[in-house]
Amino acid sequence: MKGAISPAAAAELIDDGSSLLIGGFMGVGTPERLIDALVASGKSNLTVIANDTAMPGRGIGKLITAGLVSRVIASHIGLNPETQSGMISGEIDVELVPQGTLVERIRAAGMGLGGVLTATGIGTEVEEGKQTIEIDGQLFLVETPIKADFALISAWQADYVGNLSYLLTAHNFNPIMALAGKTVIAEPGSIVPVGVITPDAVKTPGVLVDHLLVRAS
Amino acid sequence: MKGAISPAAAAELIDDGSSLLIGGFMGVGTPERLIDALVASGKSNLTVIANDTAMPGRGIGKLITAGLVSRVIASHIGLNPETQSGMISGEIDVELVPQGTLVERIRAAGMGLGGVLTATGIGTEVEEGKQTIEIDGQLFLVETPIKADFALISAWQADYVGNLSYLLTAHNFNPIMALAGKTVIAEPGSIVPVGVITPDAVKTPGVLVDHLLVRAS
Amino acid sequence: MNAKELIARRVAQEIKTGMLVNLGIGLPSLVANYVAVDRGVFFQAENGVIGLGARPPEGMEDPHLTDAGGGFVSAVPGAASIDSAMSFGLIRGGHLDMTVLGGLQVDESGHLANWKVPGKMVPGMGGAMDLVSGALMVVVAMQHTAKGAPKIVPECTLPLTAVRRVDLVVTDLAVIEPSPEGLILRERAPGVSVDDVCKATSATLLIDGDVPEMQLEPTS
Amino acid sequence: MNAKELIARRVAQEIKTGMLVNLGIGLPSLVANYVAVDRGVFFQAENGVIGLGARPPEGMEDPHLTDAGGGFVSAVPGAASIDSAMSFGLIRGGHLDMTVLGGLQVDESGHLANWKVPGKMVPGMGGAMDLVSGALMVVVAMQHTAKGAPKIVPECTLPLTAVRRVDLVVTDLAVIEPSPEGLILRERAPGVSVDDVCKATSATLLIDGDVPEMQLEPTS
Repeated sequence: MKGAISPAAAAELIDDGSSLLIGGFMGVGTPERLIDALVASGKSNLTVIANDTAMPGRGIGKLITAGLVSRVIASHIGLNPETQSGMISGEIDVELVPQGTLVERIRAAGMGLGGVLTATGIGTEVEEGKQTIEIDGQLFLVETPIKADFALISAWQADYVGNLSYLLTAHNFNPIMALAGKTVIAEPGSIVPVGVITPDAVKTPGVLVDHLLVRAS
Repeated sequence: MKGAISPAAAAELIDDGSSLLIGGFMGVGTPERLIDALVASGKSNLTVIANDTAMPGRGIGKLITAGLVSRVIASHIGLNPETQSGMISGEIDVELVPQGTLVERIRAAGMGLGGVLTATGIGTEVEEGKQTIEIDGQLFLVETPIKADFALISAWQADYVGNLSYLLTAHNFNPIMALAGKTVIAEPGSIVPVGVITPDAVKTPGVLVDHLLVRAS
Repeated sequence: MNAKELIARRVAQEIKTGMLVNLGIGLPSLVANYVAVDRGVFFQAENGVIGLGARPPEGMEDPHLTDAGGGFVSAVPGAASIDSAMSFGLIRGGHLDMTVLGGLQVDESGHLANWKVPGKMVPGMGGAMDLVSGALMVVVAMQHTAKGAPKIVPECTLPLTAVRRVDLVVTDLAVIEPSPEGLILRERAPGVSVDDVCKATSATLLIDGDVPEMQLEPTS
Repeated sequence: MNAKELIARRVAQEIKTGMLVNLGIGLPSLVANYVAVDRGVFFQAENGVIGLGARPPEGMEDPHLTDAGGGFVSAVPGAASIDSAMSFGLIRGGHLDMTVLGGLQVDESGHLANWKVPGKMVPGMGGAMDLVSGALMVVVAMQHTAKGAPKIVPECTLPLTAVRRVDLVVTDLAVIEPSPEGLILRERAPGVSVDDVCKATSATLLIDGDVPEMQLEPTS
């Protein structure tokens, strides 16, 4: 960690066509300033991996509205009609993944597992094209890791070495995604001296974080 | 949660032949009073699943010395010559599991996964008798869940509804094992009113905990 | 009492002291209104809290604490923050005592469809597939019909949410228990006859003797 | 300088600013003594802390903070507590820049054996298999021979820890780099000749030109 960077500088790191893990759940716990900077920079052909695409005007919804996203991997797009219409028109390639499976696939990538076995999705459309395996007479889907070029994380506090803490339901996918981006950029609500976040309160160790965003002015 | 129970009452819940997940790492973060009560009650034929068997006179080492354990699943028994001699003489059936695989197998049981895929152990003795699977050209072991009748957990603080927090390296296997025991018994250092452990500081939600041990007198 | 309140009150009766319960967004979320606070029930919001509470006092809403629909909520004393991995670990791992979800269709096998209408509406499954696969008890709370068309059908025509048989279906007309033998009509709504229920249902309902009327406890 | 100090000081040179490093118990743990605090290196104790520090002042030891060998340690400012799942997630997931482990044997394929001597000693693999499989750089720090017998051998006769080729072997006699072509002799210890190294090694060593002597930085 060599000092925090501006949202614009963070957006500069991200090339067209990159894959992005983006934290948040219906816009809660989403790095909004990073997303605004991406919209301003006009990146294109992005792959977004997230629980959902929020709604127009909020969080990931802004990336959808701006037409920067060509591929979405998410569990739910129901509150964003633009994602749905993009899916139906074929402009956005959408892969729907059960929420519990999505978070485990991201975790598997971040934690170096070859995949996980889950019964979720067995006997449904989710099973299509996937390997199954029998363990003690029960059938499971083999769900493979999902990693990305970048993880864009929202946190409550960061300290000078990049340790992160989260607040209430703004945890959601953030601590897991912080494991699985080749480059991890975190947007904290505040940046505090080392020691303010106690070792037991750290949810994402700073060794995982490549860049912090400067505090909002 | 209907009030905390004594170590002796907790030991009474555990039948001969039970399988026990026991938290701790070389005796650090191990529920010592629960173990003392088990030794006093003379339970037999126990299966212990733990990172290690500590050393004679400490933590799980006391169960080994007392001859209560017929089976051990652990990653390391190097500091307990009694476990090693029991293994060699055939009195104790020891299954050695790589530490990272052990914690993931316990987590898989607790989190309802059918197993996880790991490259750890490929090409070694650990591979013997296990299913392998190829994902994108790489070979992985299929590691199956390990659950138990009881999880015996050491925590730093508990509150009146059973929420638990842990301290520094005394976390180790405890938060994961709390997910995977049919009955979960926690031995906290102190029991505090609801609210003292803030929602963000809870590492094990109280809904997972069946019994708390009374505070040491 | 309107249909939604009736359903929510009847579902609330299934919730026992000390349970961990997940309520879906929409109609199911109303169930919490009819569960007394002193029953020690913890509600899970799958987006990240155990101990979901009512909407906070005006002006005290915080965007860091919402339900799975994004609405402002509070947390009860003893609440715990959880990330999405822990949240779904609890769901899949058999730690969630009950989930209450909405439905598009339920069929004679007790299968639920609630996440997709091909060509029309593809909201996604969100957490529904994990919830139906993993919760110890799955309750479907829904209107009995949609624009007059039966939602309880011989076999789901919409994509399934899971192949697990749900445990109970509560509608504005009836309480139905899926079983290995088929759909058992357990109760009828106040003022509704068995014949009324059957007419609004395209699936076969198993009827064993007298079907009692729902007994709704007075709200506290 | 004794053999252990020599090895530890040479290994310390491999550690770059900002790295996350795991040190095994025993000899490898000595490496931390030769890494300047201001280099921003974080040491991981696999039992649960990132930011392992030196032994605390007398009387301030706490059983809630130990290293993987159970010895009392402190934590540096900016340390983070991690549970075993996170600890090994970091190890397997490619987040650990370097691990330094002891060894019983290393062979010409660069394979390490360090967890079992069949019939004699079965300590178990602990975290070693995950560390060797997952760390970005694996350094073996060990005495060149055991009671005069070579530990660097044509092919391991002891059970392997992993089939991953380790990156560097540092002994009291030499620095050896396993490569697809075999074991390359990179450096020799001060006052030790190439011939001395070869005599103490039963594996074939690849020698390309002049083999320099280890250059040990002065300790700070």
